Amino acid sequence: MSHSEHHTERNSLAYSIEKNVEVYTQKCYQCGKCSAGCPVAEDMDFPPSMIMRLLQTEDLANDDKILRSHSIWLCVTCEMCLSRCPMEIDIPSMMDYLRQRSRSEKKVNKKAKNIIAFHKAFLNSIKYTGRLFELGLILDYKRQSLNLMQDVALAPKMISRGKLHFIPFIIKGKNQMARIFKKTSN
Amino acid sequence: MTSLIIRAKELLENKTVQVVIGYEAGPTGVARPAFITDPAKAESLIYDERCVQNLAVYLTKREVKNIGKMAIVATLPVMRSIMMLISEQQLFADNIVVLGISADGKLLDIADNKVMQGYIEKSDLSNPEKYKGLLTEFNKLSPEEKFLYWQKELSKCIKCYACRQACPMCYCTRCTVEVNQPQWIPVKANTHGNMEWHILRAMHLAGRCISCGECGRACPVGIPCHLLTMHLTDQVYNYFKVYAGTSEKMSSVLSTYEPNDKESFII
Amino acid sequence: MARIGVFICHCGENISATVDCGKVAETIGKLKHVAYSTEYKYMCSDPGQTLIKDAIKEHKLTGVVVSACSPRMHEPTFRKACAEAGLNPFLCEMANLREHCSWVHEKNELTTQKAIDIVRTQVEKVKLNSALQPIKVPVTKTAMVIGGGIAGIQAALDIANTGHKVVMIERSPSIGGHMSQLSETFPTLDCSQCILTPRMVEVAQHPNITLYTYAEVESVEGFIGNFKVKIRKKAKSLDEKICTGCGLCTTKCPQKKIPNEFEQGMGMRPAIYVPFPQAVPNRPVIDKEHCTYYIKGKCKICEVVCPTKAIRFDQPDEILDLEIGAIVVATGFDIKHADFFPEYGYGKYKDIIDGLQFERMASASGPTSGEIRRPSDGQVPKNIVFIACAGSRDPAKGIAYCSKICCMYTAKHAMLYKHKVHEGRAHVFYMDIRSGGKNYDEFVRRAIEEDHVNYIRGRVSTVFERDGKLIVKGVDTLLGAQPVEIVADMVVLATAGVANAGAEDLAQKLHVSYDQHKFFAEAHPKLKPVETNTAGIFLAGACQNPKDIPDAVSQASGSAVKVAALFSQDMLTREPLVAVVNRYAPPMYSTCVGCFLCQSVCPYQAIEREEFKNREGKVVKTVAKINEGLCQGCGTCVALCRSKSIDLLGYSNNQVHAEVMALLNEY
Amino acid sequence: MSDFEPKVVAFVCNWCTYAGADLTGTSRIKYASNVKIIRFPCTGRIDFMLLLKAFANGADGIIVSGCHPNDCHYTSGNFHAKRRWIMFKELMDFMGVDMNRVTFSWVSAAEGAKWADVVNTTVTKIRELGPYVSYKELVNKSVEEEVKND
Amino acid sequence: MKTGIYPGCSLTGSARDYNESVFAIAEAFGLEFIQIPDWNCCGATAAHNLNKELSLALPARILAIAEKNGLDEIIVPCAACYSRLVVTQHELKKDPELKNRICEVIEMDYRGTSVILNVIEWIDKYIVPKLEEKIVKPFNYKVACYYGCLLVRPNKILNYDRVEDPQTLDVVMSKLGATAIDYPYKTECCGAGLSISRTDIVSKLSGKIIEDAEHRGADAIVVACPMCHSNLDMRRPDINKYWDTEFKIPVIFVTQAIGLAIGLSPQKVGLRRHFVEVKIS
Repeated sequence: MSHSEHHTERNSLAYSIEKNVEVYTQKCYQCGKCSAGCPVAEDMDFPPSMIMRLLQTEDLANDDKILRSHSIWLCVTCEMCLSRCPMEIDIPSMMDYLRQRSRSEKKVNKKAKNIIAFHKAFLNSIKYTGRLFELGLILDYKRQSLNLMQDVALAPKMISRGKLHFIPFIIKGKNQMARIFKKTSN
Repeated sequence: MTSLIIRAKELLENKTVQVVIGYEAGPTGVARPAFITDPAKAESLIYDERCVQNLAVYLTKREVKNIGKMAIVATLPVMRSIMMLISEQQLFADNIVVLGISADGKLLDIADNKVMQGYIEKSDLSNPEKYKGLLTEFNKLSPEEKFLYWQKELSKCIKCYACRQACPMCYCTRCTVEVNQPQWIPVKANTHGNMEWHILRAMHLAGRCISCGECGRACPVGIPCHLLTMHLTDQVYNYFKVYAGTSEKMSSVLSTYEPNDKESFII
Repeated sequence: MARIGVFICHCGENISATVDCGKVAETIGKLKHVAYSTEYKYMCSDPGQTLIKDAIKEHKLTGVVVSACSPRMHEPTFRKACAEAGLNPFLCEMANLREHCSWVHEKNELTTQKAIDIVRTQVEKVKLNSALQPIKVPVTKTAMVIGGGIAGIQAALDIANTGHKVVMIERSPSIGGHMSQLSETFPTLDCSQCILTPRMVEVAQHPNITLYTYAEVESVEGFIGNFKVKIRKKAKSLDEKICTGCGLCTTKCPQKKIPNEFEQGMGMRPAIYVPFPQAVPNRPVIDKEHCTYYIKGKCKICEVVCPTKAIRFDQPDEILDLEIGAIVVATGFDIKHADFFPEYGYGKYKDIIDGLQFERMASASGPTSGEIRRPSDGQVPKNIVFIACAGSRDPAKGIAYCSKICCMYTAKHAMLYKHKVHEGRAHVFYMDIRSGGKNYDEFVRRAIEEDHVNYIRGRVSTVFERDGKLIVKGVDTLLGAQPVEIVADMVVLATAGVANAGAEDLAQKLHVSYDQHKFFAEAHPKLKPVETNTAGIFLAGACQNPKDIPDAVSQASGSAVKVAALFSQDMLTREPLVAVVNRYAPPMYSTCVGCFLCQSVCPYQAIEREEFKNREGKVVKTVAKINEGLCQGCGTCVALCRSKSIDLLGYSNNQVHAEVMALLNEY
Repeated sequence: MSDFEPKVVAFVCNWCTYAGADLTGTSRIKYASNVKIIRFPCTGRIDFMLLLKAFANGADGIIVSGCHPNDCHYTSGNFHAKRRWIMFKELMDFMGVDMNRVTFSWVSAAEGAKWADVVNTTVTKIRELGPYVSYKELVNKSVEEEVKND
Repeated sequence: MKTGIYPGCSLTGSARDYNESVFAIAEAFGLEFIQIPDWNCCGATAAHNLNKELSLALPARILAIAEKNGLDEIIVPCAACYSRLVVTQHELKKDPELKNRICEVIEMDYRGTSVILNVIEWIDKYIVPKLEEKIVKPFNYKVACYYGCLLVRPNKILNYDRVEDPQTLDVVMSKLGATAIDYPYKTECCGAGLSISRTDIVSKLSGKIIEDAEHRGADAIVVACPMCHSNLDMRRPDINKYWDTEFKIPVIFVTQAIGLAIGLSPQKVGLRRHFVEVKIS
């Protein structure tokens, strides 16, 4: 509660992170343990500890860098950073928030388009049927990402092993599902 | 509120508690406190906009405590009162079941005090909206106007101490007003003595008041004495960034300190 | 009926030059209950004091106001005079007419009027004074030092050298503490044993020091100057008077596979053992937990081989009752071990060791005779990683503080390694280098510049074993968190310094406060770093917080001076100006309602709980109670108490109220 | 108002301000004689009710003074006092009691000159403000009320 | 005690092998459970990446249905679903107001009374006590137990096993006769949700996990999560291409290992559906 009062930049990303997910970026003392344990750090433009540092500056230009970064979309929410952080900073929850902000501010990194396409396709799939329809997911993802050739070798093998259905299963509560999606859409 | 009745009944039936403190409709339809000990009578419990009294005041009353373990219908001020009473060792955490009521009047599932603490911490703990404007307006008055205002208001005080009786935090068995060595507060009502009493009361509630406004509601002559404690609640937050009644371990503002407490008037 | 005597002092001309003393005496003399009022040139002189004494007797005075200089100057003088005349000294008050009136104002009516007001106020106060008995306590001039590490040794020697008796209690079989385990010390790299051993011997031989090793504090009661301490002398199963310390028993003991505590588990010892060759006293003890005889009832080989027949299997623990005047707590610290770190393998990798294990390894008398060798296979590590801040500054692990000594000893370790393994590579993962201290930073720079220790800024995320090597995964935060992976032969963790096991227990026995990490708390962080909040108990060394040898020794000498100052007095007198919580007959017991908010304002933990029970033994009321031995009389609780159930003797509510009334109203 | 002599009461702690005022004396620094001191062991001992009693009994001004933060003889009494004064001052301001008449200060045992300064500043200010008429009227009115009610 | 099962989407599709083995051993041990009626997808990574409220509402609906059907405990074989369900239960318990809001969204009452079990907890509770007498073919292999992320993290909420170097799966495997090797990659991430969108990263991360297990001489990697399985098994061709090698180590579910040990056929526990041939049976 009282932490917020000290922010000089009320419109900084750090401030809204604190308000929305109760993650206090100033707690980070840059030991780098999160980056050292992060499985995707080497593919990131800013490893987690660098994201923390950028946030600490409360500089709007740096905030912008974060929201436009590839890093926030590469984070796989494996929670390793949180489990080893000496300051118990909930980086995974913060990443969830940053992704949502990045989308709402339309700052999504171009390289992340496939990742988002996949997430969207995933949610689309369950929105109408209630359960994941894997074939539908793959097709929808290909449509959204335009990666038409991806995994063409995989499907026949899956089919031969009985791992891919052709018809989606639709749950009885599908209208209810639609309402859940609608009510949570903001 | 059926969910409340079901829960109250359940608690009484399985003997988790011996009494449920809640509200019921009196003969004229006005809500009054109810002390339900018989599960069959749980039906009479109500909760709606008529139910405004801070029931926590009964938690320290010997007659109620003696019945056994208590459950209490608890709006936010009641929950905060409970936290204060536990922190001041007037109530044992395991002697109370909280039937929490949310701001929009729904039964909350308060499994334990930790959950209650989480709920309180997430709630708006500042003074109730309806008093905020009044306080702001009042603060705009000149010192002279304020002094005259309170003189006029306090001249009405008849020293009935209803404000004290209604307050869940005023649980002392002997109040300062009953001390006569020295006579801190004159026995008889007079404007200056009344003012001394209300200053004393407000100071004793500084950092302990949970903004229920019960004192003002209880006053038979309509003195807005709750503004005094509520103003201090604002100031406690302003200076120390705390609100009373947020955890069962909190110590009150005037019995703790931070070395870097800020003020601007000490030379 | 009160009969007050008022004595106006001229203080030569110091007062009378600006205050009309005659008028003051006359005006005051007319006040109700003032039985005698007079003036005199020097009240503090012998004749002046005699004047007071005579008046007390002659006018049967029940209270005295000496109107003179500041009470901070002569209050003891006049109270003593009153006592000599048979009046309770606490029925004497002083009105400050000199510092607060005559010296600071011009000569005029107002100044005299102010003097009258000041005196009148004290008259009204003293009417409400009550006869109090000063708390007088004798001083037992024997100190107890708990803990025989370097801090305890220093404190004990310093106190003993002032001519006072010292009892030293050490839990383990030998004194010496952690310092005796160290190889070399920073920043000079001199041998730890070489500088410590002479001090240990001095303790053993000092005529004023009684040493009890293998002993622990059982209980402590009493207060400053008068502690009553029970010591448990654990049975060593040995008659120390006839044992010559020949060591034959230790070589013949068939049980030889007990992890050696002194070697931090890197060596073995028998069940009857001397912890290390330089131990003081150099006598063995039998470790009953591991001794075959105590476990199975058979063996007794040591008894058979002992040339002086000193073994005593049936020796019981002994409880000693000691009278102690002052206590120095020097129980030291401990460190976290490798098993504290999940991410570094919970201690399952043999080649991940802690700092103390490295010290033993580097020590010429250690298990490897000073060679750095991997515990797993005895190979000399070619690539070694030191991890600083292992556990320290890690709130997630419950240790938020900096352990202070690790930066320095890590630099030392890396240096010692490089001195011993010239071709080896030493890496240090650190977050900050904290090297404040004389020649400290220069020392760290030497490690980096001359010994080419590779310092990497970042914390290690994980260490695991692969192909007999340790894979250390970290980042270099100075290179934008670039991943760093080192294939190491050995990893040394600079683990957090923590309070000793049993510190909390001891603190509770001693009734001294301790912090959340179980380190003992000093009375004032700046001005009383050696004192505890309990009068007569002092701190030395790392039991207060992790500290290095020079700091521990300095503090030990400081605590010794405090003890010596206390022992320079024969009797301690304490003013009985303490708080009290009122008491009434049942069923009221007290007007205290038991909110205990007063507990958190009391700086001395002097407020206790008192429970009142009914005939069935059920607690019917719990109220506050002041421990007058601990209360220092600040009165903060008194002003806080809402029900006015606490009052302060000497500054009671009634008295201060009367003072305000008297100061503003002419009677 | 030239013949107005303000009545000022000072509530001070024994270890810092009382000793500081002693030093003022030893240094022979002159100050207004309107201030009279009441000694307490610690600012933590000072009951806010005493300030009200002082006004009620005719004080025109009040000084409350103790050890600087971190210098308290009892470690923390002044910190507690500080919180208490913050609250008290806010309440008094809210009720229109004139807090310009109350000086809060930290005066150490070494600050003899500061004590003289605190006193002189306060007395000058009270002289300007004049007698605390409105409070005295309130008290007089209250006495009458009681007489009337009897 | 009424026990329910929440299979989750992948067990009906890409992880049918897992599903078959769970049901096969349940049958063999005479264990009954009720499938939660009309269950929906838990939302997985996608939901909490894009929409926090949705990510709580979807699991809440599942839990509410379970509660309505009087299920005292719910077995969740999929570690990812397990994590979402437990986290949701935790968040809603912590914040009664949020709970009321979510109840509105899902149009159902929810009290959070059902106990959620992951597959190892289920095995520990119901199978381990009767295991010894049932084993006919001890599983005499060196195995690398791979837990993945979601079975142990966030540890403060799941409160299951220890966060580094967990042991529960190792213990189950050793009871089957296997030797669990010291394996530092137990809880390293396989790449999970990036499987389709960033196959390269998954190949790299999963490859490390496989490489270390092979290097340490394990005969098989044992998993308890369909996501991990699909990355380590189905993605093997991509992994081998990325690493330019031929990793051959099979990846089996703990339930399959149990099935084999008690004498069920490879067919029955779904081994034929694997991409990487399992030669060990």
